[in-house]
Amino acid sequence: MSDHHAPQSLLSRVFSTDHKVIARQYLYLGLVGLLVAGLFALMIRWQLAYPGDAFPILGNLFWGETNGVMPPEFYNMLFTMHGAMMVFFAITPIVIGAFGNFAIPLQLGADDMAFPVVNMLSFWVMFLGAVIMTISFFVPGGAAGGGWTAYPPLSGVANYGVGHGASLWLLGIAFAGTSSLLGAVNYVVTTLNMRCAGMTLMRMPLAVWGLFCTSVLNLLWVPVVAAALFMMFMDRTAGTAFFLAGPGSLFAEGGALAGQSGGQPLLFQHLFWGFGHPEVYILIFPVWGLVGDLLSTFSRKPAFGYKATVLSMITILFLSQIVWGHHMFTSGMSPLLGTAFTFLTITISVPTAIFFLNWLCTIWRGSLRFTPPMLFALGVVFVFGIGGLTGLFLALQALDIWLHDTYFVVGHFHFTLAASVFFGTFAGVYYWFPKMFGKRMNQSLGKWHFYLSFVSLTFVFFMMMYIGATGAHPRRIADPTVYNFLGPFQDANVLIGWGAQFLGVVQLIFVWNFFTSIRSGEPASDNPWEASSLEWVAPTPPPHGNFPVAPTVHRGPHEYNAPETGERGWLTQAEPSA
Amino acid sequence: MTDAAHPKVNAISIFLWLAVLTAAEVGVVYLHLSPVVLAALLVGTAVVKALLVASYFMHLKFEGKLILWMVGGTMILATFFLLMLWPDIVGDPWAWVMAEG
Amino acid sequence: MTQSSTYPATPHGVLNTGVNTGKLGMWVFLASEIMFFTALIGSYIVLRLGADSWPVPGDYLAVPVLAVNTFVLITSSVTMVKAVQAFDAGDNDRSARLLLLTALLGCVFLTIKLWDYNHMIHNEFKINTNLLGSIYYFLTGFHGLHVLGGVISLLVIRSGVKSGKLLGGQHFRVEGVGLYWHFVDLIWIVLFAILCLV
Amino acid sequence: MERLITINDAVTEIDWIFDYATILTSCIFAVVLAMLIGFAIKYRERPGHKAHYTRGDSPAAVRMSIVVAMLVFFGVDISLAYFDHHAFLELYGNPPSQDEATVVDVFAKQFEWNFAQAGSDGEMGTEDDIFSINKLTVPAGKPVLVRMRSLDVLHSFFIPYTRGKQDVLPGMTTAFWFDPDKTTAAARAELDDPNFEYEIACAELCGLGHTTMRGIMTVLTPEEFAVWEAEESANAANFDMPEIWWDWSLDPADYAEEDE
Repeated sequence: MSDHHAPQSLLSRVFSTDHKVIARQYLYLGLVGLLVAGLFALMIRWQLAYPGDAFPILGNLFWGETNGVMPPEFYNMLFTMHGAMMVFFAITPIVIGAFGNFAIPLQLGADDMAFPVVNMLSFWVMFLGAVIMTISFFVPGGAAGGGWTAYPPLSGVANYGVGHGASLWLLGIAFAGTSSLLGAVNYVVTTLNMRCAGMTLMRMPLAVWGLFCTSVLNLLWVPVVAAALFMMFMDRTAGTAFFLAGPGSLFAEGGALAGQSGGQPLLFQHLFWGFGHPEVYILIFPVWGLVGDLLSTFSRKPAFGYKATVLSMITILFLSQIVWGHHMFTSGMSPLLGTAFTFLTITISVPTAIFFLNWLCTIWRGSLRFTPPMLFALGVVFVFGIGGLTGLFLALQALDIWLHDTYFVVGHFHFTLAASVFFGTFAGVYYWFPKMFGKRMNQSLGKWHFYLSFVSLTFVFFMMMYIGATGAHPRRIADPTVYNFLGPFQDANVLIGWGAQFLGVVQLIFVWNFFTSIRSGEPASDNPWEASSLEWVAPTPPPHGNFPVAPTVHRGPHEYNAPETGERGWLTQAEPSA
Repeated sequence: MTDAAHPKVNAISIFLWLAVLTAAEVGVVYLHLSPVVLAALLVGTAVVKALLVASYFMHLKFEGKLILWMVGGTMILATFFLLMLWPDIVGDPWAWVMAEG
Repeated sequence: MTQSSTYPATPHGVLNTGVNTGKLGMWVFLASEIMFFTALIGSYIVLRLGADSWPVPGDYLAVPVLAVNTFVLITSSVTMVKAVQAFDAGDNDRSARLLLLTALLGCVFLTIKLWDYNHMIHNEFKINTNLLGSIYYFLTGFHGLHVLGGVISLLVIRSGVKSGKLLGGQHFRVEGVGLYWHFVDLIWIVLFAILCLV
Repeated sequence: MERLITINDAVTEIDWIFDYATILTSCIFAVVLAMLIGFAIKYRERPGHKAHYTRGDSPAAVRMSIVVAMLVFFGVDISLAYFDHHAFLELYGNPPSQDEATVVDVFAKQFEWNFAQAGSDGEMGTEDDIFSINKLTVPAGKPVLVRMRSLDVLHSFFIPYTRGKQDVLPGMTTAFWFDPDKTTAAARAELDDPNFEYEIACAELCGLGHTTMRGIMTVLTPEEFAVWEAEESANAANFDMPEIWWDWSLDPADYAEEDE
């Protein structure tokens, strides 16, 4: 362990093993990823709103030969990188990397992660992945263009129209996966073994429970997708054919797959979605935990049914690993399996309903403080309500055969994944900013940021679901005007386009607020939100080693307005009752 | 440390068992049995050897419930995952439609 | 012994679960490795049973060489167990010697494998000749990488044991690298039986 | 904008399930929204109002959770799954047999649909087979069985009016079937849009031309179809596509043994 009192050399500061420094590094990487992937989203929506016309600025910059009109392979690259960078290089670094690294040791009363060096490695492997992804843009043929799901044979063969960037893309995602794996080992062992005196499993804040479930899923399923990605990398470069199939003529001399012998494309889909569905739960679990904590903290009353919420989370932890087939109802998977996966998938709505009900009962008869974290937490309750309920449509086999690969699916997962995790990210940043940076963010700017984002985001994603369900608007098409049956829905695309641009501009409020507060926000007290979990017991910003005096925990994480708290109405977990 | 010092594991006897089983495996291959019987025998010996290494060399026999549950749970999850792969990759999921004659 | 810590207040390793933090970490990592090799070996099993025809491995692979390799890896497992027992008994020098022997056996395994690779590539059995080739090179390649990782960590731990620098905190590392090494041996046992013989 | 028309009445069951699920989830969401907004307003922080301390682990709370869980599971999940499974069996449960259906062999390639139909002799693989690109003509009244394979990448055969789609894979024959009852002319009359066409789209990303993989399906009355078929198979276009129809077994018997 590095010596703490000697002046820290630049190297030990950059490659620091302090979980708080690593949390900030993840936060910055994640925000950059969020910004870049967000820009891609704006470009996608602009292209769909005005498919035929020249693209405003980039048009004559890049595509002189088609006088400014965006070529379809660039559009494919746009939504591929939008999806991949959002999932692996924006949400994962912030929600799991930054919040996990910052909150777990502090909320458990530990001094650092179980394996600090492995923790540092996990960030720099993710950074390496990000570098590889950036390089993949400038490789001949451009970045990957086969969708973030990279189905073979399109993404599995070099000359099927997807650029050489796809090989680098596979490595970039494999690196990001390895980084999540290293982080997950750390989170699980720290949560199990590094809790301070008195901190039993049932006294841990819900955020730590969420991150624990995330890490278990990461641990088990990231290696599976890493194996699939390496196999596809070999298909693209070394001439193997794990996932490539086709007629004999293809494999004969001169054929596109000359010299290879057939594998099965469905195998990749099973391996990918075997990881894919747990992945979407990996991204939402920390937000579920955080929202449970925030609703309780800002309603000044304990989380309703703590044990029931934890039990539902663990049930979902198991169920989420056996339902991946609902992504593949129309993919050639046998209909018998489809029916089995339908019945498995609908059972997930029961534990989800339970902890969702507990959220609502938490704010029932509370005394609500509408600070930005609370507003974003309530926002998550709203958008995840819509997202969760629309998931029921897609779990059903016959209905999914109609709705699959339409904008209804895009609307659904943007509600559950983009909207809920987007609000969860900002709830966490606004909540932990005082403790992380020692300064307060401007609260009214935070509220404006919430209201404007909430309105535009709900409008944009709801419209997506509308055109998907009513007009069967296929997904991932560059120019909707090709099909006559989409004619009446083109002005809906224009509305969504402008809504998305507005949503993008509104985020500048946060960027401004974030950076000005870091430089010149007024100093924050140790416990600005009067919360009771252990990170608010540590000084602001917490020194290396976090707690000058080892905390001992006396009560559950949300004992607000308990009889023992007397007049002040709250006691931190570490304060013995009077 | 609350971890009890590990009871003495007789490494040599375990090694002998492993060596004998490996020799048997290689020997069985040259007996030209039917593929299914050969596969069953080989998978059987592989499982036995794996259990030997896991329980004695990796002290799984002397570990607490937490680690046993972790490893056991992962193995169950792995077998479930492969079984669900079976109908699509091993069988032809759409043959029943073509056979409608 | 609880891991002594250089941090001011909180003891680094408060053992809530009674399992040593390093051991828990290694077993959690091995759980993810199990899932990794499940994906690899599982894909092989499923692809093979789904394929119409499958070449007899005996024609392409040198089974006797692989059998020798299996013996090499099993003996390295034994020396590993002995090394851990020696370290527990406090005999650092003997443990360091045994760790070196295990690492050397690992290197022998790798050299035999590389020799086997280029022998096969020499007579036209490359990674893209057929699905058996792709799977064989891919699976044994990844296993080889894991063996290489094991050899490097063995040497690193050995230098720690030799110089007696292993503080209380890192006491578990010898057993940790032992667990990893036995796991890699276990995977080879499964691979040898399923891939090379049947 | 109301929903696209359907090609037959059986498929409207999918629309019915969608509406049923919409109503069900909207009711639940209305309750959730009422609770969310109501509690936010009623229990906002104001002087003299203190939060009510409850951990929510009283037997009453547990009972409520179980009741809600049962309500959600049986009321929503099982009812939706029941109707959905019923619709699935009815629409996709039993494929039409090849002799009583119009068999169409689709061969998807990067960025076009190749259709092949047995000519007037009803035998596939004879000279009078009808090949066409991006143009499918089928008789109304008889079920259509579409057997699909792809030469290169994944595609997805999607006719929005049949409320269904099916991916087309290289190396595996997938099938999709529907009953075209409404002819193109009838559809035009119903929508009084003279140049309405049943469009075929590709729903699985297949590369640069994924957007342009558009096909037209024309549904004729049986008589018109017979005339069309006779005329087409008379001068069967000498499509030089023999190499595409590689080892595609057309005889159901081959698939039969594989079955048991």
